[in-house]
Amino acid sequence: MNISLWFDNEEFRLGLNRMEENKFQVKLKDRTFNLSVEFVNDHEILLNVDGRIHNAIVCSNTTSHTVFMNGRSFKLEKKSASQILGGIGEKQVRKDVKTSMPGRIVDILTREGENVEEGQAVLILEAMKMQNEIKSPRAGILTHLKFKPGDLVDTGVLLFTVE
Amino acid sequence: MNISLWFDNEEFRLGLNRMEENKFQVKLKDRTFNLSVEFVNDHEILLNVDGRIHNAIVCSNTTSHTVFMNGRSFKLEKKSASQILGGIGEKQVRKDVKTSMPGRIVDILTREGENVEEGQAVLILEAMKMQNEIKSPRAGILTHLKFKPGDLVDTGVLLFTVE
Amino acid sequence: METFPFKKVLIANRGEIAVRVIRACREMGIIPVAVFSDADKKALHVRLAEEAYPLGASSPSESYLNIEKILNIAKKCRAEALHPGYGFLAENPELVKHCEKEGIHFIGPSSRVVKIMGKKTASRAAMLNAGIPIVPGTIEPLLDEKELVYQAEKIGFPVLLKATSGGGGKGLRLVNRKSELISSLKLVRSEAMSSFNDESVYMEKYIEEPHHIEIQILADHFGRVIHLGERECSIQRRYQKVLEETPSPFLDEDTRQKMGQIAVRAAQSVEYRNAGTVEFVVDKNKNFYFLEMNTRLQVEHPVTEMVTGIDLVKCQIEIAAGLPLRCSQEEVRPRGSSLQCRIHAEDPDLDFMPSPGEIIHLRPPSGGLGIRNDTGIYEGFIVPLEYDPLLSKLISWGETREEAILRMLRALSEYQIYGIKTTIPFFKRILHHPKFFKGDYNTHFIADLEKEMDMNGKQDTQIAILAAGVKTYVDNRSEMKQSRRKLSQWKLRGRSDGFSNRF
Amino acid sequence: METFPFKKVLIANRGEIAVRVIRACREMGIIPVAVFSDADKKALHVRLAEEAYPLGASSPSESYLNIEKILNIAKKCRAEALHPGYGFLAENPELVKHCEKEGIHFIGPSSRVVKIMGKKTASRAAMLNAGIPIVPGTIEPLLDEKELVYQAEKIGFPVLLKATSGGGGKGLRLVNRKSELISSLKLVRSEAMSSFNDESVYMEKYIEEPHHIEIQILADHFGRVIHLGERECSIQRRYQKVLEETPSPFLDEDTRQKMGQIAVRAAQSVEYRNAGTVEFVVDKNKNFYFLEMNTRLQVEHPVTEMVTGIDLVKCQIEIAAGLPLRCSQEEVRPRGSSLQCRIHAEDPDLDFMPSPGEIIHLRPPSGGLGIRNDTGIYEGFIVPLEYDPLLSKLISWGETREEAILRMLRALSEYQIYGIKTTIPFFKRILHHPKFFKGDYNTHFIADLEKEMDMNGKQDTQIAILAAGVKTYVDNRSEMKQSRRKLSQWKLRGRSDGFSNRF
Repeated sequence: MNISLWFDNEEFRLGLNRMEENKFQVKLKDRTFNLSVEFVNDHEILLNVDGRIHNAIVCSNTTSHTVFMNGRSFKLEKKSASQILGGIGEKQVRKDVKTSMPGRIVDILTREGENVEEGQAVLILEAMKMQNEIKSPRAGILTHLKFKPGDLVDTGVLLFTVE
Repeated sequence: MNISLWFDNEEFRLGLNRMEENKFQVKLKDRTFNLSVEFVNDHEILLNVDGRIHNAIVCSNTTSHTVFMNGRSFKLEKKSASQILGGIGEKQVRKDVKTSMPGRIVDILTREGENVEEGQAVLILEAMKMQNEIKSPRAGILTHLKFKPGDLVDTGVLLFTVE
Repeated sequence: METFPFKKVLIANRGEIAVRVIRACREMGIIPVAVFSDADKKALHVRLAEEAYPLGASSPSESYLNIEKILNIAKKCRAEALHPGYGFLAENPELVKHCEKEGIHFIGPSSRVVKIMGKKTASRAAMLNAGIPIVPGTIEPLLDEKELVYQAEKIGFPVLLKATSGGGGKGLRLVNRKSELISSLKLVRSEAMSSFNDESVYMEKYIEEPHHIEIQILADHFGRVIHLGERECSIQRRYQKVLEETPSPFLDEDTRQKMGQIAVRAAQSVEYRNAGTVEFVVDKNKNFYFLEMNTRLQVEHPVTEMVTGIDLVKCQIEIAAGLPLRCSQEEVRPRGSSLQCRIHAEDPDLDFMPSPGEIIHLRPPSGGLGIRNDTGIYEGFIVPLEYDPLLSKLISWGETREEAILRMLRALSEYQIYGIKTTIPFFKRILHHPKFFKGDYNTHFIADLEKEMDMNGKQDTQIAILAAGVKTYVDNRSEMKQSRRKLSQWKLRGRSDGFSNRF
Repeated sequence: METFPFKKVLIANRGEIAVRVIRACREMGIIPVAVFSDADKKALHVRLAEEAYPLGASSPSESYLNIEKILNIAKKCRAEALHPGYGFLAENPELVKHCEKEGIHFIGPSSRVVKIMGKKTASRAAMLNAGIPIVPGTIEPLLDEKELVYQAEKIGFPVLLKATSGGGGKGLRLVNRKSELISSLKLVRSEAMSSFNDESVYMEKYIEEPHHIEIQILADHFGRVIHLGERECSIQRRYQKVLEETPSPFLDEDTRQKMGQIAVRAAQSVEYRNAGTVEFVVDKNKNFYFLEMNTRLQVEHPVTEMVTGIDLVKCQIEIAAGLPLRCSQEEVRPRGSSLQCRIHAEDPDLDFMPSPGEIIHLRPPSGGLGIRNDTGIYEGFIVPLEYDPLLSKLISWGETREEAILRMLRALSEYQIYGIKTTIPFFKRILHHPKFFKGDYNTHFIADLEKEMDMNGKQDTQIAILAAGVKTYVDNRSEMKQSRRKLSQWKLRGRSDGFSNRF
């Protein structure tokens, strides 16, 4: 079985062969790995790669796997970003800034339509008792800033755009 | 809603009223309890009984609930033993001894057809590296002993009967 | 098992510290009573308490900061004493006053002392009077922008702007030049208002290459005060403590003793009682200056417990009950070395953005000698957005500092908190850093570290891809099985339908 | 971080002790290598190791007792040293000989010493020669039933029959009268054969109201031997240790010192090296007699670690690598009190029948000062039938014995291991018992306790019924919802069928 996974916009092609119930041979780039695999439960996997032990939690949905390992998480897309965008692969000419957490807008430091520098603070978002400055990811014109101080925002909400 | 549960062959009748999403009033014997109930997951329940906190795990199947609490387990039958036996409720005149764990028969100390005393060792079962003497639960005649030393036995298997 | 003066103690807090106090109560035969907000209905501190009562809505002001609600519960359940933990109302003189009025023992000092030490300006003035060295700066809060500029130029840049009621690294700004003064003041005032409901701000000289070192003290009702050694708290990120250790690899024995004696004198000068902490800033020449006194338990108290063997929460409760101190200064004999990592729900790869949410998988480290994990979470718990991001405190002890560090690294390597982002990988970076290992650091350590490339975790990518690959394989196979099952069900139904058609 | 003489250590064991050794290796920068049987493919010691290799079938003889398989793996993965844990091959002189031949460092004493101490009769003879007091009894194994009867009558009843190669409470029988002698001998021989592959048995005088107290020693390659105080192991059930503590509430300082010195002399007399334990039986007048020497780590080693701060596993590895002892006798300064509960997969309400199976829910206690949990399990793990029933060792430390007991009770009250039966409720009974609390007990304590009614847990029945009642209510409601959903699906299908009929 051949599959492709994308990590950080890079494609990784895997060739998987099941040798025994719990043994796989996997080709990844130029290397071949011999894996023993034990599923502790649906999502908890104990991998033995040529004798070396790795504990991984793999949470999957239709578009991606999130692998938790050694205190970190790795998001592996089942399709590339360009496939997700419908194969257009257009260059992004504007930059949306979205919330990565729910929170409360404490202050707006820059107005819509103004020029901003890269790294310039645009607004202050409070969550878990900390105030975080949300900065512009690039130089440009600030647009789509529709909030006012005191507004509550959810995860993944568009805060503003820099065009 | 009225239900009955059996514990140690005693019937407990409960009258349950749901007052709010997470609040119940439960009548049990002469007492009325006001419960706040939080389900941590399907089987993990946090009960607040008049301010007192109890953590319970309730694993259910079609015939019983097993409640784990404070290091112990309580098996509550949904039907009484006599109901389970088809309502006959006959007095047990013989006593079956079954395994409560898988193991290996090490030695047979008494032969079929012999008289045994209450507490007399009938056979030795080894499990988890310990040898356990399996004793007769009552005085009588030993029957249905079909094993020989070296046999492996599973959980719930009839070891012998004392009639 | 003698009965203790208190039968019941209400814990006016949440999270790991509420759990910590509940455990101490249980070990003393005291009934621990928890309170909880809506977001905390299933929180660990509720589950481990013996009694628990709701506070209502999740926002702090309607729950853990609501003095009236908390005192009503205390009266209703007949708690003889109240433990405030840290944060929330722990240094609120109003709560203490109300307790004093209602005859509930507040596990802490008198309202008078809480009030003096709660205002940084008042405490600086008090210490100045008692002959304790303080950091150069304003004694009174800044009046206006004019005074701001005047004082800054008088003291000399860089200066620190500090909220008078501040603490825990909130309401604090370093200002390097005049042009940043006014915007910084606004920011500090706003944060101070929202965190402490008090927008007054004062100014301190900024000490270069500073160490942040504090002394733990214990003081009883009989005027006896002892100190339990220091905690090195210089590993800070944006003025928030990240990792603490004892003993400090920077201090010498002479300075340590002097600081201990000064801390005792500071406590005596205000007739302090309770566990308490005197914080100092220490410059590169080991000159030390009083910064503030915390009139409560510190987040980092466990490292002192690990080396002294003394349970500080139990001591607090005993002191509040009017018992004399357990031991004398001579009987305090620290052994070995201890570290604490504050594991936060924050994403170290994304500028430490808060990361609330459900913990889908939790395997805390345990076992072996010298590992302790003070936690407020469990698998399945949803870390609320409303409160601070501290998930757990991982503490290690070793015969030597090296052993404590290596033990901590071992424990971190076992620690699995998945579903949300945590600072565990960041601690591995700190502990692996040669400068940290040598004990050669000051409060700039983290800022310098963040400039370095983080190469950790890169080597795991390949294994993660292999794991996801195998998962895809297995998922596909079980999907195939399912479709096959569906197919056969469909066939079966088709057949039974066929039957029914015949009749 | 200097590099250690060993880069890789193979751990020839499983369960909590394999996990314990893995952790020590990681803290020393050594690569821990696990081995595992089929039943242990997903065991915790495999998951925490850095490398792991299969041994094959689950039966001990084909896996953890198989010297050839284990040594082949050690050679293949290039482990420089082998840690045997306790049990299995830990006291097998054949393994040690093979290691010596292959140039693999055995983390333990020489094969000569293992052999002497492995046979109880040989060790008694050696100690007799060295002038160490031993329990009256036979020096040689019993030849036949005739000698059995002769010796028993000579020594006087009651007597103990003991397997020459015995240990861990296996192969041991108390005989009170002549009529029981022959059947007891058969039973001991059978157990000895199956557990140790050696059916020889000897006899000892049974000491009345005995205490079982042991001394921990450390001995290096340079002839230096120190002792680390005692462990009181009198809380036994059928000759198996159940709960251990240090210091012993029974010993006085004078006897403690004498026993320590005798233990050191015993070790020196055989040129011992490694951590080791000299076990004594102590009568009610505090006369003590050598029982046996264990040439390995003990299950109960953690209580000594808790009071001394010394990591015994690291010491073992250092000694095996040829390093001198970390500290001198004077530097060993025990502090406070420590207890250990051996949590077994056994049903205390059903005569301690083994209870293997799946752990469906696990919440170990953690946090607070002085709690340690050395465990070999996790949620979802299936406890195998093939190996011993030890799930975890819960260890507490306190400034005083009372504090250690109350802490243990607190931790036990938090500990949830569900799905299988465990001995947790039994430990609550022990610790709550006034005689235990006073420290007034000997090896008969458990047998006496089992005669008393167990009233614990009765008061929980009512709450359990309430919980099950609520669960029934909620289950019914969700079933109703499901049937409603099914009904509506049926309706929908009916309608779509209707549609298709039209076409």
